[in-house]
Amino acid sequence: MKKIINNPESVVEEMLEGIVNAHPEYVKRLEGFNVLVRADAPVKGKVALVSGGGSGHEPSHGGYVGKGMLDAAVAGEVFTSPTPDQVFEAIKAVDGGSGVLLVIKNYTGDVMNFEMAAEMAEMEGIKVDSVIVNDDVAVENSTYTTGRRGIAGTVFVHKIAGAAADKGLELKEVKRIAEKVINNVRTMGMSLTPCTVPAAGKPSFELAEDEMEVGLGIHGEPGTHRDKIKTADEITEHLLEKIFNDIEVNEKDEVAVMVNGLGGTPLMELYIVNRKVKDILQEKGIKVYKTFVGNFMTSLEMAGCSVSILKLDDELKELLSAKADTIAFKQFEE
Amino acid sequence: MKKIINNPESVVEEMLEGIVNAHPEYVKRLEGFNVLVRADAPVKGKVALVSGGGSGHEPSHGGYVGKGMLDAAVAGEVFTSPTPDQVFEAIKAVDGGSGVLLVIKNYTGDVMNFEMAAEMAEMEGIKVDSVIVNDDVAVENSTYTTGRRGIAGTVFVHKIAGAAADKGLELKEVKRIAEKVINNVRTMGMSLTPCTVPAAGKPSFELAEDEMEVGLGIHGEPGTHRDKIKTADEITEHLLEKIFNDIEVNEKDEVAVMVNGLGGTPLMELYIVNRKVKDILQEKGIKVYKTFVGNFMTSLEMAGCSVSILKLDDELKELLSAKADTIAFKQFEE
Amino acid sequence: MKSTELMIKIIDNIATTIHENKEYLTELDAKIGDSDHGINMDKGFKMVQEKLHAVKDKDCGTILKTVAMTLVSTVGGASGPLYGTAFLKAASVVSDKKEINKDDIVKMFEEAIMGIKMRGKANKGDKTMLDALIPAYEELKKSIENNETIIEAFDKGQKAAYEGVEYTKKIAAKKGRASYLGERSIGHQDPGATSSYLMLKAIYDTLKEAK
Amino acid sequence: MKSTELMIKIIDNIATTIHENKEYLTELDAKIGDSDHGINMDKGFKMVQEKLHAVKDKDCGTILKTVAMTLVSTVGGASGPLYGTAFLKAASVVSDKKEINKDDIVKMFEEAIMGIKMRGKANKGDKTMLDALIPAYEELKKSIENNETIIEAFDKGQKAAYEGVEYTKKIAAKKGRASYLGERSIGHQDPGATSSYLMLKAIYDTLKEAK
Ligand SMILES: Nc1ncnc2c1ncn2[C@@H]1O[C@H](COP(=O)(O)OP(=O)(O)O)[C@@H](O)[C@H]1O
Ligand SMILES: Nc1ncnc2c1ncn2[C@@H]1O[C@H](COP(=O)(O)OP(=O)(O)O)[C@@H](O)[C@H]1O
Ligand SMILES: [Mg+2]
Ligand SMILES: [Mg+2]
Ligand SMILES: [Mg+2]
Ligand SMILES: [Mg+2]
Repeated sequence: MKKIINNPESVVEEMLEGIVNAHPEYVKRLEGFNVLVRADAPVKGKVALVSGGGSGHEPSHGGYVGKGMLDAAVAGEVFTSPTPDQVFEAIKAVDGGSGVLLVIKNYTGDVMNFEMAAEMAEMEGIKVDSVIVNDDVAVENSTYTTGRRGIAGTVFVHKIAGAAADKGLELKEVKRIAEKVINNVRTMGMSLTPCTVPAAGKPSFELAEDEMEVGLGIHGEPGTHRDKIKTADEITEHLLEKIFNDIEVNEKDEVAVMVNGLGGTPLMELYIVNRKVKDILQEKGIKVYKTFVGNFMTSLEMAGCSVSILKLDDELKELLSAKADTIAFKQFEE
Repeated sequence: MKKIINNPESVVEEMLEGIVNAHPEYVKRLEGFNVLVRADAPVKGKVALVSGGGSGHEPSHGGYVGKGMLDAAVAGEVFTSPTPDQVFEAIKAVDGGSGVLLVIKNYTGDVMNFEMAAEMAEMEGIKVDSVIVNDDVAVENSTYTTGRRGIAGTVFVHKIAGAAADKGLELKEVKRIAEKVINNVRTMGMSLTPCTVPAAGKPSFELAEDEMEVGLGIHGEPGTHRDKIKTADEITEHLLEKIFNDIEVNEKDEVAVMVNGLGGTPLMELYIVNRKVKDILQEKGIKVYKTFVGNFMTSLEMAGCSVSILKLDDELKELLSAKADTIAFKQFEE
Repeated sequence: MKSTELMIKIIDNIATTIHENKEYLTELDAKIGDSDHGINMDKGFKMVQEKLHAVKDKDCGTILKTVAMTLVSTVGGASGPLYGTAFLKAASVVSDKKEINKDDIVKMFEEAIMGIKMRGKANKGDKTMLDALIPAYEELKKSIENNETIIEAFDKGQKAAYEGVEYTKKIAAKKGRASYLGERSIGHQDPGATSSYLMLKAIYDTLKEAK
Repeated sequence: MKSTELMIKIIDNIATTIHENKEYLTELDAKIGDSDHGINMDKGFKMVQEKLHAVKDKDCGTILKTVAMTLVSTVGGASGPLYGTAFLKAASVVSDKKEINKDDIVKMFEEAIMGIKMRGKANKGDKTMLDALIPAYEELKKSIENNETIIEAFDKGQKAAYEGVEYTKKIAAKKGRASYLGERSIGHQDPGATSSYLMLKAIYDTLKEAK
């Protein structure tokens, strides 16, 4: 295991210290908890957004705490969902009187821990609601299973629901908009290398020099299948095909695109993927409203990428274009 | 070689297409050249900044084209400096009548190719001047050698000289400020893994599972020495020690810090490094004015990091805090 | 032995059993999950063990609630809230009681399972801890209704749990992380069912020994 | 043979030589640089070769200027501007000339070296192409001053260049990418000096053959 760390047990603690040291103008830490909240929390009268999950997905989620996105991010151990007491503290710290929306990625652990926290908060009289992001088309959706996972599409939920809250909308409205994003976003990913959880010390799976893993989540778990490495264009075609099998996007529809790196892939390759995404969308007559290329939802040092497509309407377009000022996602108003 | 690419020969071309597709509101491409210029270039009356170099350092330099930073970025082949005709086109395209400043990283090839371009531009009556960034303390400085290399500190030059140009300062002033940054910035780096130039197809050097390479540049060239992997704290101590051996920073001085990832290192590790940077500076009584953590000047998928320290005065502080709106570096005014 | 004393002993033994099986549970999770079940559970029960001393003179409800809250706030993942909820629901049956009877035990077990179902929205056959716990509960209940001893009841219960663990090898996961593997999860035994079996076995062993 | 015709032949042969030594030059650069010298040079001279036909009826100055500009705009790195400048300076000596003499040759060589020095700010002993070119120039000049033939002059020149390449193995680099290695560059031969030697050797071979 080659990592620039001190001690596998303390990576989350030291990372959080490093984040707060670097960006005191954006975030502060809740003492004794692995929770980052906006430096100016709680924002009176605004619906607060709380998200989080296991660590190892940086800049998710701490990097999205700030104006126009999250009010708090709760950091679990690497790839392990945080416990309800941590989430509960986050909720209490950011509630500005207008209620709190939890943005949860669809993993059994995350869902249950966040829901328990919501119950605890409700017992204290805080208005809490939640949405569950499930954008990963690698996994089939069904009410009889755990359903699709939440991956990079979550960042669109943070951005757009964050803008809605920033606009002063009430909890019910912010939730409606978050759910609209969730219904309209789909993601599919692949990787060239596994990643190593510091505490485990060895890679989560093995891949031969000419192999790639397709349809995997963001926790180092194996994907839906293994394949010989293809060209960037072929990979992109496959990812988009899976997405369009799952969601109908028609000619003249407008979309936002996110080409997300998993942590170990150079930007150069992500842009090569984006080139093909644009080509394919153009062929289908789909209009690209906005494109995001970079490391938004990572799996430690995993090499690989995911492509997300978000179908837009006027409401989502306006909120997606709104100002955001966080550590890792900054956008000027248009 | 595990890469998401189509063809090693065409990575730069396809990357540039992907960048322009993704961010048409920021950059446009000079047809027939590997040059990205501001979407609104030339900006009349403003001193224009042109930088560039080999590709493979993304988001450098195309990612820094935009308001408050660069007017053009010239992209050579991977790790190969661009030719003078490319740089010349960039100069012509962005000159807004107030002259052009070239920001060159100190490599023999870059310096010579950019200087030839400057000569060509001067022959056409364009006012051109240049600065050479040499922040890498791994290499000893001397007028009898090539001197120190230019690495991550270059981004500070882009930011601060870019802000000076944006403020409407004249070429001489913008150059003076760029040189002040260069005189006050030092960087030292290390890596855990080599990187692979697509056209070469194999790693630039070999490192054992327990080894790291210290004092290396950003072109996959071997460093000044090899060592057993140390803890993040020990590594950080060593990097800062080399920096402070080269530049005097005293108690009460204010600095900007950049913890830069080389492309394959997760943000988590960069923040763990930053935690120690902050500790060491605090012990020395040095005040941190601003901290930047992320992938700013990379070496393809190399795992590793560099730390840069920039000594500040009031002028530099003001310019560093000024608004910037580029693809990869956005900052709201304070 | 007083009920509370026995309960403390049982929980202490559960913690020791989980610790001894930390690697084993983690390896099972590596096959179809994310290799942390043993690590998570051990972290939680280690903390439980540390807190036992402070509640040893309290009632059964308080003891179980302490276990529940400790698991909830240290285990994380899926198993933390599930086992936490189970202990919390069991606690609610015996709040303020220092002595408990057979009926309490059946009711506690029943409430625990209902808590897990409510929290995780899973059912028998989904390849989860419920595949060990539900058959165990049914056998234990039947045994007690037949007026057998508590020890006999838990012996039947733990044996049924073992069968349940074996059964999880034959089915595909529908809930939890293993469900992403779909059919590829067949052939592997469920880590959560295994930890449930180990806990029931520890209860049985403690009761037998304490007799 | 006319000077221009001979010049075209020489440049064509230089291009072929560089192409044959593409791997060799790149491997030398891998040791102390960034493994691209052969790739860069071959790319440039391939393009030169393509453009030769279009200028074959032009004067020597135009031919050399075309070579220069092609190298400058295709080679990149350090060697592109250096060799480009060298050919450009040589071209300035013979602009408009269709026939050139011995003195022109000495002057062209001298100007080329001055161009490289001006552009790269290096000198003899810095472990660069100059360590092949300067001794070659000195020997060639002496030979011509002694009224030896052009062929003899280039023979002595290429031999001196070869010695220069050997000498680069003994010294540490002070300029270019290899200088970052400091003392660690000792023991390796300089790729740029090697390509310079190969070019001089190609000139000599062509002259000898054309005689
Ligand atoms: N919805 C559910 N209902 C009941 N048990 C579940 C559910 N989801 C997962 N489990 C149990 O949890 C176990 C995994 O626990 P653990 O590895 O600690 O959590 P995680 O999957 O979050 O890493 C599974 O083996 C399974 O028995
Ligand atoms: N300042 C200089 N003056 C003269 N020759 C130089 C100088 N710097 C480098 N060289 C020559 O250039 C050669 C390297 O060329 P090349 O590999 O094509 O460029 P780069 O170093 O940019 O990759 C060196 O071997 C050396 O002979
Ligand atoms: Mg887990
Ligand atoms: Mg080079
Ligand atoms: Mg697990
Ligand atoms: Mg080279």
